[in-house]
Amino acid sequence: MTVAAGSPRAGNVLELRGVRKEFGGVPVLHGVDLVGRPGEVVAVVGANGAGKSTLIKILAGALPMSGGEMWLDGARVEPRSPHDAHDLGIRTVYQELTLVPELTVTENLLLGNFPRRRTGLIDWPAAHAKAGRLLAEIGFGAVHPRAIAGRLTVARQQMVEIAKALVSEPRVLVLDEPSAVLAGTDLDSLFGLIRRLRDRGVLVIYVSHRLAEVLDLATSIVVIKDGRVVTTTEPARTSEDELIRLMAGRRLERIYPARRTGFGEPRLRVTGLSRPGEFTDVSFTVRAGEIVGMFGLVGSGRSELARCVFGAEPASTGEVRVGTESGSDTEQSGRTGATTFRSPTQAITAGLALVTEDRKRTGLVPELTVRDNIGLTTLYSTTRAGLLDVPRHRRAVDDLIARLDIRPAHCATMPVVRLSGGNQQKAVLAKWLLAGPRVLILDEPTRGVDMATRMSIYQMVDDLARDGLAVLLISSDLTEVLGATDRVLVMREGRITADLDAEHTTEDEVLGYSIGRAG
Amino acid sequence: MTGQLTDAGPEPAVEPGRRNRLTVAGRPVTVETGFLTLVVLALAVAALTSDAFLTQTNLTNLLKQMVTTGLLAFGMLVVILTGGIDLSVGSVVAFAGIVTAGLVSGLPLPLAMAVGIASGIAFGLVNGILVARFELAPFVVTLAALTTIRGLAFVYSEVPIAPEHPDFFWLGSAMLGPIPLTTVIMALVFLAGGLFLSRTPAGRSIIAIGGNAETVRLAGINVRRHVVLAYAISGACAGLAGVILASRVGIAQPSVGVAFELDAIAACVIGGASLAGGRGTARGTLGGVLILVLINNLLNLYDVQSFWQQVLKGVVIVVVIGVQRASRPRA
Amino acid sequence: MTGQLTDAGPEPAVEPGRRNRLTVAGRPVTVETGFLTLVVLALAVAALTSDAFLTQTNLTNLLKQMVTTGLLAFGMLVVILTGGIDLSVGSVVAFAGIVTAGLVSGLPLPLAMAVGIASGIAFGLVNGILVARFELAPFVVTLAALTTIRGLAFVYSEVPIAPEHPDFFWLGSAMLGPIPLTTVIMALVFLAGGLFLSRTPAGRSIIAIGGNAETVRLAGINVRRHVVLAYAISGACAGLAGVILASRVGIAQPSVGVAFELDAIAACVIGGASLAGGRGTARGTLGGVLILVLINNLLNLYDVQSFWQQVLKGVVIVVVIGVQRASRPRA
Amino acid sequence: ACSGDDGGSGDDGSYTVGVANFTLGGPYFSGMDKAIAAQAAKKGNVEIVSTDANGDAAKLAANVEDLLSKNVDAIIISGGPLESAPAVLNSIKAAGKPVVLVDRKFATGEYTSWIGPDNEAIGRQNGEFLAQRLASGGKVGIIKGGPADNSIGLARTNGVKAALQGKPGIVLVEAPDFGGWSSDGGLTVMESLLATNADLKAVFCENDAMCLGAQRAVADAGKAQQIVIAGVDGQAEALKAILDGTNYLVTGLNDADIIGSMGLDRAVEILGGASVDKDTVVDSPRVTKDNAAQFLKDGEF
Ligand SMILES: Nc1ncnc2c1ncn2[C@@H]1O[C@H](COP(=O)(O)OP(=O)(O)OP(=O)(O)O)[C@@H](O)[C@H]1O
Ligand SMILES: Nc1ncnc2c1ncn2[C@@H]1O[C@H](COP(=O)(O)OP(=O)(O)OP(=O)(O)O)[C@@H](O)[C@H]1O
Ligand SMILES: O[C@@H]1[C@H](O)[C@H](O)CO[C@H]1O
Ligand SMILES: [Mg+2]
Ligand SMILES: [Mg+2]
Repeated sequence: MTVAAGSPRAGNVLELRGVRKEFGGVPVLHGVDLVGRPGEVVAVVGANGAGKSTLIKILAGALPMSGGEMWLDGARVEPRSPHDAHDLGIRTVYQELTLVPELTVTENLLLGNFPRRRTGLIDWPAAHAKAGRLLAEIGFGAVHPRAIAGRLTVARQQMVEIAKALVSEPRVLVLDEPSAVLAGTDLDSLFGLIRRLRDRGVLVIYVSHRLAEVLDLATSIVVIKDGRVVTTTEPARTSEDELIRLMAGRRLERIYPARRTGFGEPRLRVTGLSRPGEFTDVSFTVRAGEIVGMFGLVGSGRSELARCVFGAEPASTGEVRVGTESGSDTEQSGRTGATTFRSPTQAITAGLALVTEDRKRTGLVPELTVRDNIGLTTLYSTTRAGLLDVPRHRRAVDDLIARLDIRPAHCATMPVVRLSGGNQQKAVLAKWLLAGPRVLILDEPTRGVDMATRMSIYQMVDDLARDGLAVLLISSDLTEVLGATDRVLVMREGRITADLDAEHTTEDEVLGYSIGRAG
Repeated sequence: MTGQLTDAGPEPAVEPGRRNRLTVAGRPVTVETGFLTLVVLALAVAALTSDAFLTQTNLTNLLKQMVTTGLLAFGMLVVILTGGIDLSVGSVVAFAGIVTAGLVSGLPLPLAMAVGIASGIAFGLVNGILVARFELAPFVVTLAALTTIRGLAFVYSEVPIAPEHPDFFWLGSAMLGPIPLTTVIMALVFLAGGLFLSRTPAGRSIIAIGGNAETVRLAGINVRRHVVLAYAISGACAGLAGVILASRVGIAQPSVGVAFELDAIAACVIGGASLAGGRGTARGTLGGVLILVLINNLLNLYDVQSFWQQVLKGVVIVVVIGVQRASRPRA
Repeated sequence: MTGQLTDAGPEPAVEPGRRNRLTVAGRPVTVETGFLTLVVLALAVAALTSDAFLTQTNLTNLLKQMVTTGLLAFGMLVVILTGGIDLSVGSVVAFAGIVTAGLVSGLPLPLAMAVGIASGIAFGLVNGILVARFELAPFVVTLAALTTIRGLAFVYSEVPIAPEHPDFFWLGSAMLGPIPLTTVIMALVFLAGGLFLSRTPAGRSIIAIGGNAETVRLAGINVRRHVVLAYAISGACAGLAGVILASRVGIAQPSVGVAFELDAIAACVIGGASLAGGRGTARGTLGGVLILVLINNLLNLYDVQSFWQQVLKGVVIVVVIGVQRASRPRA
Repeated sequence: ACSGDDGGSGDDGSYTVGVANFTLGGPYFSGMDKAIAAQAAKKGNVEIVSTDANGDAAKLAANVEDLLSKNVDAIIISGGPLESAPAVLNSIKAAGKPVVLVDRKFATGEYTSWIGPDNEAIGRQNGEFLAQRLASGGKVGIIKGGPADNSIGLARTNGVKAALQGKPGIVLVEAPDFGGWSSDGGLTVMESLLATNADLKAVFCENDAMCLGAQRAVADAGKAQQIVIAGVDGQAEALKAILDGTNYLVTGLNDADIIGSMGLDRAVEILGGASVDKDTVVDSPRVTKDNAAQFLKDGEF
């Protein structure tokens, strides 16, 4: 254990010294130092698996540290439980959502803090009012306090998570990738909120892979690589490029691969697809070799559309075709009168793949190993004499693990939940690549993925496109949509409002179509 | 996923784009209305097809026959809400009953009854601690408890005990007008219990734990204590049910209560509770109890032969939860 | 969401050091080794403290006594892996047995047995369809099935049927050297079943479904069909168990098999399966069966008085799952 | 030589007798188990190993196997409410041990000796009593123990029916549901029966435990004056109720004490090499207020 000499510097709310953490003997943090004063926003950046979330869980009292010290307001502390950390004024928004899905927003916010009547019973009207006020105050008024948390979109759930941390004003607010699932105005609300808290003297610890916002918000930036602090710097003294280089430990040339030209035949054709309450009369085509982006605000219906195209949910009218031969892969769906895939199985057989946006709920089987998760799509196609051809299966999967650089390197037999968030995302991607699709739909595929990995994902998608794959990339990240795609579809309130050439449009134009401003 | 249906509870907002599967006259059939319709329908059919149904004797029977299942079901609900299950309730019924009957000769009646109920609480605490503190699977812990407690009931007395004490019968047979006292007690348990679940922090925490225990822990709430509390409540209800049953029959038998847990669990689920935890209400559970008792009552009134009763009972239960399921919005 | 504190569901993202709680000589005790040690220890203690234990008669008895629970437990495991449960197995045992015994006089013995097993499969299919297609809670569906199928067994024959056919006894009493034929059959079921779970796409899919059904559905696997398959397998095992039991006792009774499901479930959990689905092995389950049978056998050999046997049985089960739990890495 | 009191003379003068109870979950059965043990204690040279199958036929088979592997000299099976277990009897036979059945005579399979009541006779005796009592006719309810597969209950009910059927004005109604041989079961079944048959004049239950529950239901319905009760077994509480002059009028003695102790004696006689009767029917005197006291004093259960 590192024994720090002397008391911490005056003025620091929080000081970490030589914090270490190991999991079953494997070190993940090797002595991290971090200092924060009131009114600061300390950004923590690093590649996937660098140890950011681990550090944050230690701060939150959710994980014990293996060594090192933590000082708060000049006193040595060691929160042993989230409860302790609460009492110390440390509030945390975790990377993974932690709401109680069956309960209302109000209850999720006020659990343990309900306003009560004199009888000791909970005063529900007061509770809803309090929750509503809180949400409005922090700029998340769009979230209804009486809504059932589990039925909200991921973005709205994230807002509730943030609001939960602010029920009583913290001294230290810790945010682990809060922006990963937000976009547009919601993102602005979040940034506004962080600035207000900062101005009120709260110390904000902020983890994000979106370096532009980090440079914009932070007062200081701590770069972590492989569990060590490589630099502590300030926005004014660094740049996005430098940060990426520091995180990755190598130079990274350009983020997006060069555009391809000369697309092939239409591979995915969606015509007049509707699903009441979600999207209306959606038509578009993706050609072989083409990467089509789809941008829209939260709740614009993109994910529902993707699920519907994929046969995970029925459409009421419309048609979905994969391949040039019309309808040969599709089947009339008697129930809805739409010519779409009736199940994901059908869609996959036709050559579709869908990387869903919520990896925890629809992307992974948490307790299964990484290998078993990735192998799910090919279980039935890798057999010999009716039995799973284990060596062949293993080889194919392990090859992908290596190609996508899923970390740690020996993760194949680890339960997938033990991977860092970004690596889990890569595992989901690997699963679909293994299926060998002809059309790949990616719903927010780089959410929570570090820049170096993003670049490798872009590169991989580009390679696949060059081999003739058709790609639909749904994203709330404007830069990504413009940089990584050939064409951009904009979706607003369940309708496609624009079809733009990615090379010749601007962020403003896309945003305009998405909020109904531009003509 | 429906939240709680309790009136005083935080009502979920109606969300666009989530259609209920059943609609009547354009209005969505909610779980509540779907379920209520079912109960009313069953009662109406019963009243129309059986002369005996609406007689006072029969209605009083219905009220009496709800008591044991009702008490057990409420306690079970609380445990189920945490995501657990309590298979030991039938054995606790036997133990509490026989201990009370055994003590009545030496102790004042209320004290003897208190000991019976306390024994239920004690068993509940042990179950709860094994589940919460030692993190053992509730199903197996309470299955083991079922065996052990049944054994203990027999160890206490192999033979039935019929206390001479005339007051011993009183609790089980007293009437408040046309309403049996025991039914009133059960109703009070449901009232207080409903309030507990919908309006107290402890109740809300129990529900939240069933939804996501880790979240509740991260919110700084002592999850273990609440889980132990839930099993203790179930134990208390089972103890009370045992004391009441012994008093009602006038004889306490160590063998009583076999498979009682199954009806209690069925009542909860019929009433809309989810065995995964986090969803269920006192009101719904009471409805579930009513439906179960009605099924038995009607099959008897129609003079359906015992085996066919069993065959039909199962079929009716499936139909009921089917209707229940269909009126819940799709996840 | 499972609000379990115990072994339910996906482990929380927040993971405090994954230390194994038990270590021996510095090496962590894994579930497998911890469990194996337990079984070996139990056998050693048994051998040392009871003269009767290591006699061939007794060992043969042990092998025989494993069969019913063993067969039911394997089927139960498959269902539990999907995240479901099958409470109806005891009733299926009764039904399959009585139908087989009833048909033996008219049909060739193997055909009669096939019909018995087929009836189990049919019930399993119904259970599976209700669970998978109509999305009803497995607990209640199979609880209703328990009631209905029991009723049907009585409807088929109110009275026990003891076939004259001498071959009827054969299956239940034939020996292959010192090993009962029925034990060999059970062992084959576990062997084939273990292979099915670990080496076939269907088996792996079933395990994955218990971990996260939606993910599996989106991966293009027909979840419903696999769930139905799981219940059908359980039905088949129960049917087979029923036929074997009838042959072993020499008579088929409609009342046989009450509460058999509980031992089967206990065996799975003792063997390391999670009732939330997604975790469990054929090998572990077989170990669980062995432990349960050993408990009964030893309590008998030690001449423990019946009610105390029950008391102890529950306690031992809790201790066993406690050891089991302790040797599993912390969530 | 047939007197069991001085004990059989085995090789070393002492025996171990295994008792296989199908269930101990009823006063009758645990009474039987105790009676066997008490008689063994009285003899001094007989050791008892008792097992309980908890109502599970497979476990009964297992228990018998365990007893055989402990090398007991003889086995007594108290098999109620099991109907039959031929393979179990076969395995005992294969081990060369004698088996004595008490109370329940198995329908199939070979046994050495059986001691039990004549259930049909008990039923008839009750029926005759009720026929006398209801000279002017009336409705008689019947509560059965169930489940259906049980010859004992059937015999008792058939006995009652045989005695009452055709008697002028007598109407028999069978409760559709079973009372499970227990007091709480008897109570619920009686409640339902009363809802459809308010005019009952008498009720017969296949055992006393159910009658005791039925008696409460009758009392709660305020019909204690209207309805009389007839049971079977001679359970202590029933004897008391009869003695106290309540509406519980009659039962047929089916004494587990007697049967149990005779069962043990029989096993010892067989071990001693005596030739014994295969079947022994134990008398089942009718118990009414007049003679109840006499049976109550030694009533163990
Ligand atoms: N419970 C655990 N057991 C074993 N290893 C773990 C556990 N939790 C995390 N790790 C490992 O610790 C390392 C750091 O993970 P952490 O989640 O802190 O990364 P991160 O920086 O937050 O990454 P990301 O940007 O992907 O969220 C990873 O290699 C991860 O696999
Ligand atoms: N907070 C909410 N409350 C109720 N319904 C909502 C909410 N948010 C979205 N919806 C409904 O869900 C539909 C589809 O949302 P979906 O998640 O598909 O949109 P999205 O464009 O993919 O958004 P995201 O960017 O969050 O992925 C919306 O059209 C809307 O009807
Ligand atoms: O003879 C006995 C008793 O009458 C008992 O009450 C029920 O089971 C029978 O076997
Ligand atoms: Mg992270
Ligand atoms: Mg989306």
